[in-house]
Formats: sequence, structure tokens, C-alpha cells
Amino acid sequence: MDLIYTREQEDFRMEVRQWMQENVPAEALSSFDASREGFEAHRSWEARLNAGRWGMVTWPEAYGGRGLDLIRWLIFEEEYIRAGAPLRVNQNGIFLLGPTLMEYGSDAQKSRFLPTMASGEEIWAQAWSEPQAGSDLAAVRSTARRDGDDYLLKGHKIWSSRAVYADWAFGLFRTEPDEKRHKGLSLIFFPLDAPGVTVQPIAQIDGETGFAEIMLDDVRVPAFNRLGEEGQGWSICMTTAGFERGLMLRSPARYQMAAARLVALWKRLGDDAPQSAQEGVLQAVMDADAYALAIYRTASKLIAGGHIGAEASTNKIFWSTMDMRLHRTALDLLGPLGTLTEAAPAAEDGGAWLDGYYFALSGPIYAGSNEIQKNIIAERVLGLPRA
Amino acid sequence: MDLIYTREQEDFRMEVRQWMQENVPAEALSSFDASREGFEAHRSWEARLNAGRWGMVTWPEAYGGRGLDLIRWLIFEEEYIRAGAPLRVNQNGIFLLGPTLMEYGSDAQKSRFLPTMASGEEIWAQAWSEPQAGSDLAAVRSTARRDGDDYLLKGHKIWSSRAVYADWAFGLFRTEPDEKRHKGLSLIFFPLDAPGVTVQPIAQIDGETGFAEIMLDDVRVPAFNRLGEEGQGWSICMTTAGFERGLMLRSPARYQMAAARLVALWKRLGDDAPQSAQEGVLQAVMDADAYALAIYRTASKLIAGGHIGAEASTNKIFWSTMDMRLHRTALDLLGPLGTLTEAAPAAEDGGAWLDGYYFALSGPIYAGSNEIQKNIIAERVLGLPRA
Amino acid sequence: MDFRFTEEQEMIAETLESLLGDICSTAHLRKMIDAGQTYEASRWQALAELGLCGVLVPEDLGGLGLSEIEFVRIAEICGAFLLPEPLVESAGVALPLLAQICGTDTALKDIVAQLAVGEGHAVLFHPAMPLAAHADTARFVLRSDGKRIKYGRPGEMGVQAQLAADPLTPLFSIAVGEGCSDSLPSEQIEKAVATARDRGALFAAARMTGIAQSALDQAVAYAREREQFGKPIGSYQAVKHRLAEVQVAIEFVRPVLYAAAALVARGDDLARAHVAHAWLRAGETVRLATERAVHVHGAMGYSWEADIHLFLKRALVLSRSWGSRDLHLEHVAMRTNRYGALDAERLFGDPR
Amino acid sequence: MDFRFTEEQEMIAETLESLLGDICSTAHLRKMIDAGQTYEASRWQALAELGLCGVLVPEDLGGLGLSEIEFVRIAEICGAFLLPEPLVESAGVALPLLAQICGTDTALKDIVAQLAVGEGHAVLFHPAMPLAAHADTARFVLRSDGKRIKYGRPGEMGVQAQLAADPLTPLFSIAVGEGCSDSLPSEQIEKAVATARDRGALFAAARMTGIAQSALDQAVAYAREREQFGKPIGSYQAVKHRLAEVQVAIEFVRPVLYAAAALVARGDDLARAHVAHAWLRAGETVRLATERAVHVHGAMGYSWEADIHLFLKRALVLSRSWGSRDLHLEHVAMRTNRYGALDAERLFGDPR
Repeated sequence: MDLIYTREQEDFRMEVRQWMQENVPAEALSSFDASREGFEAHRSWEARLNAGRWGMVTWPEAYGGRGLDLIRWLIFEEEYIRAGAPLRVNQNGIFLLGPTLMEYGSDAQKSRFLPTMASGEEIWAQAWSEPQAGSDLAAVRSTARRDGDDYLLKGHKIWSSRAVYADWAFGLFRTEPDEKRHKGLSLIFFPLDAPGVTVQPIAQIDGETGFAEIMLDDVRVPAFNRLGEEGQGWSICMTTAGFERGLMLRSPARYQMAAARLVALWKRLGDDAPQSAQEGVLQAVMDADAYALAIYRTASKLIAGGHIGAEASTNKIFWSTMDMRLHRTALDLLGPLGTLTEAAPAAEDGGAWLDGYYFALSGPIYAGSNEIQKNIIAERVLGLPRA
Repeated sequence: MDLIYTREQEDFRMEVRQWMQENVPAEALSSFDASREGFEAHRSWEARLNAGRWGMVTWPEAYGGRGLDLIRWLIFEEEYIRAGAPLRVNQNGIFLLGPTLMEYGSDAQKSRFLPTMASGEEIWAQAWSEPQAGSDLAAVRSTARRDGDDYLLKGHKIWSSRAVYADWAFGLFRTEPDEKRHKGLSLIFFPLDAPGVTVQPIAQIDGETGFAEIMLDDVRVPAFNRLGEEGQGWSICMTTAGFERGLMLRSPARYQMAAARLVALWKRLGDDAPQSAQEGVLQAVMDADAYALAIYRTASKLIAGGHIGAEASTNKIFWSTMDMRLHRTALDLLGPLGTLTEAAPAAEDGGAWLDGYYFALSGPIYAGSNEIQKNIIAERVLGLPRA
Repeated sequence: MDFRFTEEQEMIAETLESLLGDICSTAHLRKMIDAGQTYEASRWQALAELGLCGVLVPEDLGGLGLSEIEFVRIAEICGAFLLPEPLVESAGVALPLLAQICGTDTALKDIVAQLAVGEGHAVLFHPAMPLAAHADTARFVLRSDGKRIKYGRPGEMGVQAQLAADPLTPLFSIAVGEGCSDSLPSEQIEKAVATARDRGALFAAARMTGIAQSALDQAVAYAREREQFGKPIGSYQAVKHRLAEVQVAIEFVRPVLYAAAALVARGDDLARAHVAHAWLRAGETVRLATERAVHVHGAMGYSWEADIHLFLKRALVLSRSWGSRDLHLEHVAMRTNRYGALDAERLFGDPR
Repeated sequence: MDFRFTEEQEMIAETLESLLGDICSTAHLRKMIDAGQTYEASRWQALAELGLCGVLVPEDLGGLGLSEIEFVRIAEICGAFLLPEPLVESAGVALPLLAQICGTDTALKDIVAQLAVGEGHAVLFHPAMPLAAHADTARFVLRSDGKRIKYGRPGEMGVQAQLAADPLTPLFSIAVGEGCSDSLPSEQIEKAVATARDRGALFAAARMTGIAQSALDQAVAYAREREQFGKPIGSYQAVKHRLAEVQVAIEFVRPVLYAAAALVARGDDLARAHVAHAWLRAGETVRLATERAVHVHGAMGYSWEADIHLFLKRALVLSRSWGSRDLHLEHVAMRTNRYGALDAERLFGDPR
């Protein structure tokens, strides 16, 4: 066990830090879920990142990456977050579909989709859920009917994050209509501006439209848009879900930064900070540390050839619980001011803690509800019997 | 709503207080689960109580009671506990079987069993569980075969509290061998010294033998010993379980006294008390208050002709959770000293907090596990569907 | 000793419940939100016609002359229905304070009488309540530092709009102007303000309790309907037990809440500790109830479309009103220090 | 940067695990309890033969000269098997302290060399550890107030037996006698004692983590076997989810524990805060694990017959050793005050 960065890792950190200092926009971009304008501003940022070859540092150089290992990715993320760089509007692409493509895609598919993903030319939405298929994702009813070299997609997707402004979406479709549940499903990509696609924004708890319904009415896409074999959709989807729950989407730096902001708030409030919230502040610092250490440990294992399995589920429960706890503590520190939105003159930190609380509330729901994760841990890690 | 005791209630309190002052043994009796001697000392105390007509104040005078209402019972309990009077060795009788007998028993049965119960001449054990029937009580296999005016009892009961030294036990037996689950069960009493009864003590977590296994091999008892109709056992048992979970077995004064002792410990420790345990102390006081208020409210409803239903289940979850929390706080206050048994020279309060913690640990298990109670609340109070 | 509401008390509650069921459904509330409104005059009028605007005002000043025992149920029901209008703020807190301090001042007495029949509303700012709802449209704004009271019209008192999480709770801060009236500090004022503060915390607790029950009810309704894996999600223990735990929590707030109301009503010096207890537990319970209800709703719970977020947001605002966790824990600690725990005798004893 | 144990480190752990599996099963432990014993010489000898009694003693003093990184896994395994003998107390805490302070004192160096090969054991009393196990049979008893160290034989040091919850942890208090040796206060002593205290808390956390995993394993095994309502109880979400939560808790103690060991090993000034973090989390986790394991066992969990109470009792004792919750929270707060939170850079940075 060696918990010291190498000289090369330290040098890499300095390189990232310098680039970020020179390139991160001084003014925060407006939300990518609130307007087309904010969305496009984030797309431009993705392009700028890509120009510096920072789009996705773990990817091979051929696809716009740098071929770096996960420890460097963690260092990159730390510096990215430390610099206050914008949220990644293409996170469904780079963190979820990207790694999946790398594992299951043909060379032609990788060449077609990865570079434009890294550059932000094509921003991706996910299209997993359907009205009757939420936690029970295997209940998807949307179909992909083969027609020559094409598929005709039909169905109704919902809770598709980024779908309002994105260019592409990926989702599960039943390619064998007689098969049930996990069988006969395929993972297929479709452009969101294709004929037959209707996108209906859904307002969230905070009024923004971070997700949408997608109606597909005989949307024609080439069979090239299918990832992996026909009928292999479920197992590919589980791989992607692992990325979603686990390492990639939720880099530890984000929580360390949130904990640092909480500590700063606590110090700023000084004697006005309620005594009874102090333990919550310490808890947040410990949580963020524990999560960071756990991820470094997992990264070390993966680099040495290990695989991420049910750890993705334990990670997901931990980060979602931590995030709720941290934001509750922040609101407790703020008292009445914690309930003010950014539009209120007296709001602290521009209402960010309230926004963060709302977002944290979604943590136990998305990327597979925590109830589903506990089933997975109980059955696959502990070996308890299925119901 | 009138939350003031009447003059008569206050006078009653003073009467109880005075009697207790004059009669409660100066020295604590030794445990009724640890030795025959301790058990018999408690029996004598029951006799003394009964001589003062304090055996069970809510019972009719004919059976040794005073015909008082539940508010007075609560006042009695407060004074009983305040005086540090001994635990009731006959609690399975007076708090569980007694009220059930009052509801379902014939006059002859009441006359036969209640006075000797009130006086402690006959101490009762319960015999609900069987090795394969715990949370799933309806899985009982023990049988009662009719033979003329008698039953022949056969089977294997377990976790029978007080059975090691008690005189009688009551339990569920299948009187119709072809019926399954909740059907064909009857509630029957049997003497623990009857031919064919073998009692095998079971050592508890603390080394005492508070419960036992009972093997019944064609134990002959008269049909007179059956409570209610043949086959009515399950619904009678549910009534008894309601008493067990709810009001009777767990009088609020017990928790108020425990909270008072915790506050006293906290004050005694002064600056040595860990700051982080303070909220636990306040929590204990609030818990005890909340429970007392809830029980007074329930008592008021019952006096006005209401019934106790699923409240028994919410009560049970609350008191068992409260008791765990309170004792954890006590151990936290004590630090290393909290792990010492009464035999240790440095033990605080004679190791009572450790003993109390062990006992509290059993709370979520006995009287119907908390998991079962949550099912009951979800299905009967909230109306959620059965699995 | 009878810990039940009287038939009259139950009737007031049932009448209000039935009225709000008719005129304060979430469908009504959504129309208001869409229209950018936070107050509906016709609903206020309906409440006034029931006499509810003057429940705690003595009869000789034009009110019903009832007690906190009646009002605690009213506040609970207002919570359950997310009533946007400031009935609790005015009739529960600001107005009874005004009635207590108006003395022989006929101008003030007139105002009390008018407010008691619902001609406008009053609000109170206090160190434990720095952000008050509906202050801009108040007929009368009171502000106390605990020792003195200033009052005046909203313009005179310098109220400033603060946008809160809850779209139906328009919050305001205050910067007291120079021109408005002012009371002299006195023991009587101090006591009256302390009681108003206790009422504020008590009725906030009551509203939170009402919200908790409504949030639970909605989660239950959704869990009975929504199917996954071929069964209603409410048939899974993961959902069942979480919701049962919320019910348990609610059951052990109510007795505390009602007892606290009775103690405030009789001016008992234990009142404050029990108000604090009710406030703390109601706050924890409503957080548990609303967060779990959101989660039981799944992605739907994160949408604007499901009603549950309205309950969550109101709870957020209320649970941070009328004092902090620290303050209320301190009040509980005072009881602990002074009385010890085994004092049902004390709690229910005759205070004379 | 590689957050994995080396092959050598894994091998030591596996060897110990396999040994204790053979000679320290709960069946062995129950025989000891029935015989009223708390120490088995043959098991101590077997541990000594693996060199484990001197893991942290430098090679020139007769030990293996390994670090806390190796020992943290050893302690975790000792926890998991409820090892009764004082390996962690002696080889993890008291002996390395003695090795650090023995200087050129040849008599002390001899004692260190003998203890390092398992000829007896040493124990340390400290303000954070007022009750030490196996002090009566110790070859050497140390006691420090944080600034100075006294040492001597148990008789000289006035150890007094205290009966603990755990039948296999014989605890002792101490009343230092007059006749025994004494060190002068010095910066070096103070630093050595502080490190010993950190090791004490670190290895207590490791043992608690091991116990937590064992308790969970037992609950899982029982839940797979025991049937109610026609199905294994482990197929019900009520049981499943409770146990899954324990697994999550354990997974997020381990990285903290191992990182804390690495920080102690390199003498980093962040070490103490991470030891505190590990101690706090391990304590919460083992409480959760043992209490839930008891409850999953139902009435059986309350019996002497089921092994789970042995784990519960050991956890009770360990979670109150080497400091209080207050103390460790204070250490975490110091980190918060000094470093801020985004310091993976600091945490893994080169300390030179």
C-alpha cells in the first residue's frame, strides 16, 4: 500500500491546474436545463475542453482522450472541481455511454460517436425509463422493429435527462417482441431531431426542465446504431448502470468541494451557527473523505485489473445518503435563510444550498433507486435469497 | 380536553404512595429469573400487594381488584415505580392473561383463575412460540387432542418467559389437526407440574434463565382449561398480543423513571459527561414524556368506550426504540465504565445500565417483532396491500 | 382528566376540514401558483365567517374567546391543507398578542375587533421569526425584540420581500422605520410576547404535523396505485416499513402537541418545554414524512406535476420558523434540570 | 499511489486468518468461557511463532520491523475471530511504545526482545484507556498520563480486576504504586505516547470493523437458514435491506481505516484526524452490525446459545476503549479547522 502521489502524478495535477486557471470562464454559465442559451454555453465549454484534450482524459488519444489511468482521472476531476469549472452537460455521453461504447462498440461505432462526444458536438440524453418501467426497468415496452438495414423505433420514454436540448439519446428497445423481461432487448441510439420523435419537457421540483418525455412514432434509424448484439441490451445496460451508480458519474471531488463549502459556511456563521449542527458539519467532512478514499481504493483495484461489481451499488447508497445529509446540515445551519431562493435579497450563497438540497433529494431515486441497490447488495454481495 | 387530575385522583395517588412507603421492601429482591429463591421472594411480594388489594386495581373487587379505571391504574403504576417496588413476577398473568380472561372467560373460569393470579398463588408463564413458529406464530404445531372431557396436549414450546419456576402456562394448541394456519387453534392452560410436562431452562444473553423450552407429552388437562370456543384461539391470542404490545405490559412510569435515572446520572457526571451524549439525554426525557402522554390519551379513549387496535403496534415500536436509545445513551455517558458488570468494583449504578441495555435489546424482538408490527401498521392502519 | 377533544372542539375541526376540502384542494393551490397569487380573498372570507379569525380573541373584544386547545387542531388542519392565507399567523399569533396589549386604547381595540372578524390580518416579527409571511398585505405589522413592541402599517415598518422555497408562502424581512408606534418595555409586554412566541412555535408544530400526515397519505395513495414488478410498490416491505415508521412518528407527536396546547392555555410554566418538544419532534417528523413521500413517488416525486413537492416546501419553511433547534433543545434542557422526568404528577397536577 | 495491500501484506493476513480459523473458532471460545479461562497459552505460542508478537518492533530489537499497514489487517482479523489473547494490546500498542522509549537501557531492550518473540505480553494504561485487558498476567505494565511513563510488574502497579460484559476480556483498573520505575517528561516521551494512543484507537477501530463483518456474516447465515411464513427470513426486504445497510457501512469504514494506518505509519500530522474518523465510524458500524444481527436472530439472538452475543459484548468493550466520542470528534474538528475539505492533494501528497 502506497498512498503517496508520484512525481508524475503531481506534475499532471499542476498541468491541469494551470490549464483550468487559464480557461475556466470567470462567470458561472447559466443552467443547461433552464434554457437553450445555457445549454449551448455549456456545449461551447465542452468544445474548449476538447480543444485542450481534456474532454475525457481516460479515453484513447484516437478518440480525443489522453489514455490516462483512473488515478489521473481522479486528479483531473479534483482540479476541475477546484477550479469551479462548469458541470458537464454531456455527462450522459462521456460518463455513461462512452465507457460502454468502449467496451461493446465496434471500431466504426467508436470512431463515429466518441470524438463528437468528447468535443460536445453531439450531446447525449439517456432514455431508460418508461411510464411503466422505472425501478422495474425490464418492463420496457418500446420496440425496435427490423426493416432491412434499419430499425423502426416505437414507444414512450420518460425521465430522460438532458433530452430537451440534446442531440442524441440512447435507450433500451425490445427487438424481439415475443420475449419478456430481460430478454430480447437491444440498446439503440437515435437522434432527437429524427422524424417521428416528439420531446415533451417535464418540469422538475425546482421548475427547471432537466428531463423530458420522448414519444417515438416509427423513428427510422440504421442498425449501425445498435450497440452490441441484438438481444444483448440488458447486460449492456447493466454495465452502463454500473458506471452511473459507481465511479464515473460521481467523482469524489464534488463531495469534497461541497463539504469544503459547508465548512466555509460554518466558519463564516461563527457564533451564529447552531451548536446542534456542528456534528453534521464534521460528518460531512468525514463522509467526503470516506467516499474519496473508497474511490481511490476502487481505482487502484481497477488499474490492477479488477472489476467494479456490486461496489457500484454500495457507492450509490453512500453518496446519495451523504449528499442528503450534507445539504440538510447546510439548511440547518442557515435557519430561516435556508429556505430562500436565489431571487431573495437575503439568500446566502445565492440559494445554492436549497438548490443542492433539491438535487440531493433526487439522489436516492435516480441511477436505480436505493431500494433496488439494497436488493442487489443483499442478493449479490451477501448472498441472501431472492424473494 | 382536560389535563388536570381530579381531587379524587390526587387522593388516590396519596393513598397508593403511603401504602408503598409502608410496604415496599427496603432491600431490592434478587432476580426472579436467577433463582427459585428470588422467584419465591417475588411471589411473597405479590401476596402482600394482594393483601392490600393492590394486585390489579382495575379488576373487579370480586377477583381481588378495586374496579378502578385506567387513569387510576396509570397513577398506581407511577407510584409503584416511584416507590421502587419489585418487578411483577406474575406479569404474564396479570397483564396478559388476566385481561383476556376478563373478556373471554366464563364466570367459573374467572373465579377459578383470577383470584389466585391476583394473589400470586399461581404464577403464570406464556407458551406462545415453537421452534418453527416465532414471528410466524400461526405455524404452531402443538396439538390438543380431545379425549372425553379432557385434552391431551402434545408438542414443543419455546422462549416461554417465567416457565422455569412458574406454576401455570397458557398457549396455543391445534385442536383441529387438519386445519392450517390461523384456523383450528385453541388457547389452553396447563399446570407446569402436570405429568408429561418437561421444562428445560434456556440461558439468556445475560446468563439468567428468563425463558425455557416446554416439552408436552400427552399432558392431560380438563376442557375447562380452554379459554373461549374451540378454534377461537387465534383471535383470542391477538387480543392478548394487543395487551402485550400496548398499554398494559409497558406502563409509562417505567420509562419516565428510567429517563429520570439517566438525567440523574448525567448530572452526577457533571463535566465528565460527554457533550455529544447530551442530546441523547434530552431525547430520553422527551421520549418518556411522549410515551406517557400517548398512553394517557389512549386511556382516555378506552375509558370513553374506545378500543385499542393497531395503536398497540405503534406503541410497541415506540417503546422498544426508546428503550434501546435510552440505554445506548447511558452506556455512552459511562464510557469504559459502562461495560462493567455489577460484580466489578468500579461499576456505576451496580451495572444496571448494562443489564438494562441487554433487556432493551430484546424489546424489538419479543411481543411480536418490530418487523411484524410494521407490517400490521402498514396493512391495517395505512391500508397498504399485503405482499 | 380526559385527554380527548370535546365534541365542540371536534366539530370546529370537522367544519374546517370539510370547508378546506372544498375550497383548498391542491388543484385550487396550483391555480393560484400558475396565476402568481398567494392569497385568495374569498377563502379568507369563508374562514372569517366561521369566526376563525378571532378564535383566540376574548369575546368582549369581538372574538370567540376560545383557547389554544381549539386552535391547535385548527392549525394542524391548516397545515394538512397547505392553507396559503395567514390564518395561523394572524389569528394564532399576532392578533391574540395585540388583544393582550391593547389595554384601553380604543383605536387599537377597534383594530382588534376588525381583525377578529377577518377584516384584514396581522403579522408578528420576532427574533425567532425574522421572516414573516404575508407581511406586505397585513393590516397591522407587529415587531418585538422580546421586551418592547413596535407596530404600524407594512410601509411604515419597512418590510422587504424575500422569495422562499414555497411558492405559496410570501416571506418578508423587516427593517423597522422610525415613524411607527412603539410600546414601553414592561413585564406585561414581555410576558405577552413570550406567550406569543410559544403560540408561534406551538402552531408551527401543529401545521408541520398536519403536513406530515398529508404527505404520508399521499405516499400511501401512490404506493397503492403504482405497480412495479407486477405488484403495487406498497406491497413491498421496503416501502411498507418506511411508511409505517412515519406513522409511528406522527402518533407520538400528536399527544405532545395537544398537551403543549393545554399547558399554554393554562399558563403553566411547563408549557414552554413541551412546546419545544412538540416543535422538535414535529420538525423531525415532517422532514421524514416529506422526504420519504418524495422517494416513494420515485422520479414522479421529483417532478413539478406531483403535489408532494408543495408539502415538502411548506415544511421546509415552517420547520425553520419560530426558533432554532438549539433554542428548543435548551428549553427541553431547562425542564430536565428543573423537574426531573417522573412528573406526570406535575404535568397533570392542578396548577393552583 | 496504489491503495492495495501488497502480496506480502495479504499473505500475513491470510496466514493469520487460516490459523485463527483452526484454533480460535467460537467453539474454542465457548470451551474457554465454560472453563472460566481468558487466555490460552498454546494459541499465544502459535501467534508468536508467526512473529506476530513483534510485528511493530524494529528488527534490531528482535521484531519484524513492519508497519501499522501490516498490523491494521492483523487487528481486523483478531477482531473478526474475537481473539481473547492480548496480541493487539501488546504487539500493537504497548510493546512498540516500549521499543521506542527503551533507548540504550539494556534491561529494557532485553525485555523488548523477549516480548517481541512472545515471551509474555505488555499492556498500556492511558487516560484514554483507564481499563486495560489482561493486565494481571502482563510481563510488563506501562502507564502514561501523556507526559511521563511509569512501568513495572502488575503487582507493583496496583492493578485491580474489573468484571466486564465480555467474558473473554478481563479488564483491570490501575492505581500506580510508588515503587515502580518512572520516566522523566520529555518531548520524545510525549510524542511516543501520542503515537501509542493513535495506535490504540486505530487498532480498536480495526478490531471493531472485523467484528462488524463477522456479526453481519452470522446474521446472513442465520437469515438464509431460518424460515418463517414458508420462506427464509433473508428473502424479506425487511431483513435484506437492514443487512445491506450494514454492508454499506462496513465498506466505508475500511478505506478510512487503512488510510489512517498508512498515515500513522508515515507519521503524518493528518494521522490523528483519520484515526478519529475510523474510530467513530467503526464504533457506529459495529453497533449497527451487532444490534441488527441480534435482532435478525429473533429470540435466538437473546439466548446464550447463539454466538452473536459474544460479538456484541466484545464490541461493547472495544467501542469504549481508547477515547470518547467527544475526544475523537474534536480531532476531526481540528482537521476541519486546519485543512478544509478538498485536500486529497494534501492527504496523498508527499509529506517531505
